[in-house]
Amino acid sequence: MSDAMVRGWSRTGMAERAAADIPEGWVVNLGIGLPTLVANYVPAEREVIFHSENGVLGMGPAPAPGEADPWLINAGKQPITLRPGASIVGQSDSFGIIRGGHLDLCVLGGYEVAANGDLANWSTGKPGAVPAVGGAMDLGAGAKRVWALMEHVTRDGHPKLVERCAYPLTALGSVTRVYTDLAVIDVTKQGFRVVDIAPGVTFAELQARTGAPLLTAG
Amino acid sequence: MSDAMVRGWSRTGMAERAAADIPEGWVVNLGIGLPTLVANYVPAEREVIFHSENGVLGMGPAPAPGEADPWLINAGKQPITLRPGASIVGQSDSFGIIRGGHLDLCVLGGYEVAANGDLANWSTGKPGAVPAVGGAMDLGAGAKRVWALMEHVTRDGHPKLVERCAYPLTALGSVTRVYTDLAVIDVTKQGFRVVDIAPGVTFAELQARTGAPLLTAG
Amino acid sequence: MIDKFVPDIDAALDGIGDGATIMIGGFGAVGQPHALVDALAERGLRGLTIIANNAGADFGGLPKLMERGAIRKVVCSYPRATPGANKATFENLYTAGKIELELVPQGTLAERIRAAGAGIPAFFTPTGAGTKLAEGKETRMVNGRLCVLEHALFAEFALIEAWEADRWGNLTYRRVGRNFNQPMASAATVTIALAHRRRELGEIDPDAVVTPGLFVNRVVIAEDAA
Amino acid sequence: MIDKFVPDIDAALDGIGDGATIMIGGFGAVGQPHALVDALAERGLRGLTIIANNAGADFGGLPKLMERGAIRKVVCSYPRATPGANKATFENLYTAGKIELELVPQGTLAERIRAAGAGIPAFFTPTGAGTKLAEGKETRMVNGRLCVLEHALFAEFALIEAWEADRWGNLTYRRVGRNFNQPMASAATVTIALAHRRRELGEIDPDAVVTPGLFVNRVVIAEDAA
Repeated sequence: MSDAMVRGWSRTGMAERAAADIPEGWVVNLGIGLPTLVANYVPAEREVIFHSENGVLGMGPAPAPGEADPWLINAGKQPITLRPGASIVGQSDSFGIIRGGHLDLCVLGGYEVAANGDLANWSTGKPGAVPAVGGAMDLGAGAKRVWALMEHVTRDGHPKLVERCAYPLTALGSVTRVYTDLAVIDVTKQGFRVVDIAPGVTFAELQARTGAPLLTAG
Repeated sequence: MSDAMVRGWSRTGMAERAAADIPEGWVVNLGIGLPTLVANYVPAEREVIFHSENGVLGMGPAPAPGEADPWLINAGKQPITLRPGASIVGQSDSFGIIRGGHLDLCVLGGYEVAANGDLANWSTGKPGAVPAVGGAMDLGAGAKRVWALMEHVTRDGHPKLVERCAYPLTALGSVTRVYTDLAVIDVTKQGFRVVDIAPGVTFAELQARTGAPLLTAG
Repeated sequence: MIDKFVPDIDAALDGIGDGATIMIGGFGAVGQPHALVDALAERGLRGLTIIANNAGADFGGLPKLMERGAIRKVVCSYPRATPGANKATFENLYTAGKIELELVPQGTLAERIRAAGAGIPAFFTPTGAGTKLAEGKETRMVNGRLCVLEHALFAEFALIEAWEADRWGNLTYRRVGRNFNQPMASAATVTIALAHRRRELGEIDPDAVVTPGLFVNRVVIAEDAA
Repeated sequence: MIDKFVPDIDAALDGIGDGATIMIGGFGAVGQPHALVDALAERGLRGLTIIANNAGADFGGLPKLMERGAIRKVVCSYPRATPGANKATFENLYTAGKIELELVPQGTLAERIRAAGAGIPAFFTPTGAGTKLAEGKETRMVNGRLCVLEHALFAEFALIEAWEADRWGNLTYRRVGRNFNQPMASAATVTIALAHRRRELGEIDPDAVVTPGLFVNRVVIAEDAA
């Protein structure tokens, strides 16, 4: 069986799949990149409060062209709008919200997630590269739930769900769930447990692309 | 020489004497009781920013009868007014201001002040009494300058400026200056040093009523 | 639709049981949610731990809670009646050994509550170092000053008073009514606000919100509300 | 009369010398006092330590300060250019070993700055525990979680951007322009604010002041001011 046959969800499909699991009322931080797309799949009538670590609660969609407020950006430095009910806090209060466990959810990208929930997503550890961490370690350590949203394997086919992270860690025992192009997988005390598999993907195919044993829901 | 002959400053005279040493621009916290009177002797045109630990910066004089705002009290639970330029902060921020060294001055009452600056002003240590500390320890430890404003001796004639405090301590090495009915005394690395003596009081009379050696300004 | 408004004070206090740890906002009588505390006193509770700056004062509903034997322990900075008042209930109970007291310097109390909300489990402070209130606590020199290690202070419930509130639970406070209400809102599992003005969502300027709604679980509008 | 307004940017930057430690507010380009940083770059300084969240970015005056060799060390969380920009000046200097970097998680950076302002010399935090950024730092279990001891971060100068200011130095911020400006204002010996609106004393509602004037030493009004 070749990799080409295992397609799973597209990138937007992954974002949509994660968005479906976010209930009304949650306070949610979306990481830069793919996780940001999740907001597009939460309908406006489902009230989810999006947090941005630079001090916003209640982010709305991107502004119409030419209507950006220069005083409103998100953590990815993109222009944003505010929803009715939004509020602004300073930087120490914003990370107090994160570290204090007041975010119901943070959705982050990941290089690797280990079966014990360890997260590696801030550094490839390449010597000479400029390290940059931003709020990743605070979010990884602080949110009530951390979902990793990432491809199931690397570009050259190596598993990103592993027994132990090889990349430098972002946070210990942090990730509670992983959304990939192939499956939705919970991190439990017993290890990875499959919650959902993308249409057309078999359990065997999934296990073959995963660096640690997969439990099934039963 | 009998005690009756040594009169020194009255209570309002002590407050006035301390007020004379507060320059424009200082941020000042006045303790409950006698220290509160100090504000009465700072003329309105000399802009001193009075802080109250329940979260006020820029307290003005007491309101006219019948004009009290129920949402404006000071740390002594008395009604207050706000000056133009006043601001309100929450409790953690208010004590951040205190502990962070942002008060130029705190004027506190005292049971005892030691020659090394130790302050005792929160508890007589009597067994069975309900202990209460309020913000005294934070103020004693946090303000840039701590002035003790108190009678020079106890009612039964014992010195309140001593070598070592006998009462439970409020803060270590805290007091920088003492204003009493008899003198103004700095706390220096060498011990107590007399800055000013009340009219009609001699140095010998002062030393006789002080529990540690007094240095003179020269 | 998120809607944190509850219809009445009974609904606001739902789930507070014997043995609960409860923060109560306010400094002096200002910012104390009197209607919530009064109603709490009618519930016949036992074994409560109350965290409140002026827990020994003679005003508000706390003396009633104490008289009825609802309170096992008080965490506060100033358990004493206002000058001139009658000897407070707290003092009688304390002298009789019927109530436990954890006395905390006011700023340390505020910072411990703030730390609980901000995910800081412990911190060093110079306040109280070398005094009786630091006895038994870990100390060390930090930046050349003797400091005490203090721990975050959590509660199951916080009863607070706000000025404005919207259905997301965003709050503003009025003047010194902000005091302990702001940090306490962040430090409890269930934060219950008594507010004086009901606002439509979006009516409070985002820059003016002091306590974002995510800290607040229930809002009840005071009967005096405009 | 207290009057913290200074006539121009030169007067605002007075006294900043070689080797100074300087905080610069902002997150991304928002809330960064560009006019102050640009003018700082013209002063021919050497050996500066800069504390700024996005110190490696390609926008604002910081790249110019770096190119001119003014900066010895940077303390920040994200020393990287915005995606799509040219390789940033910081990266070139860092790779060549010509600039020192202290990388701090963003929330720990904010909290260390807040701690400096609030008189908390050190605190425990779970952020970073077990990672490379905690190497060499004291750790311990607190409430069952591995935590790292972090220390207050002070500066001699803070350059911040505000929205409104009065002559006492009371400040408000506009939307996310609040970010690092709020904690930095409290953590420096000399805090210098670039403000966009000049207000008479008493014009800003006491409840709306975000940074009380006691934290601010000098205010200069931006040229775009209304």
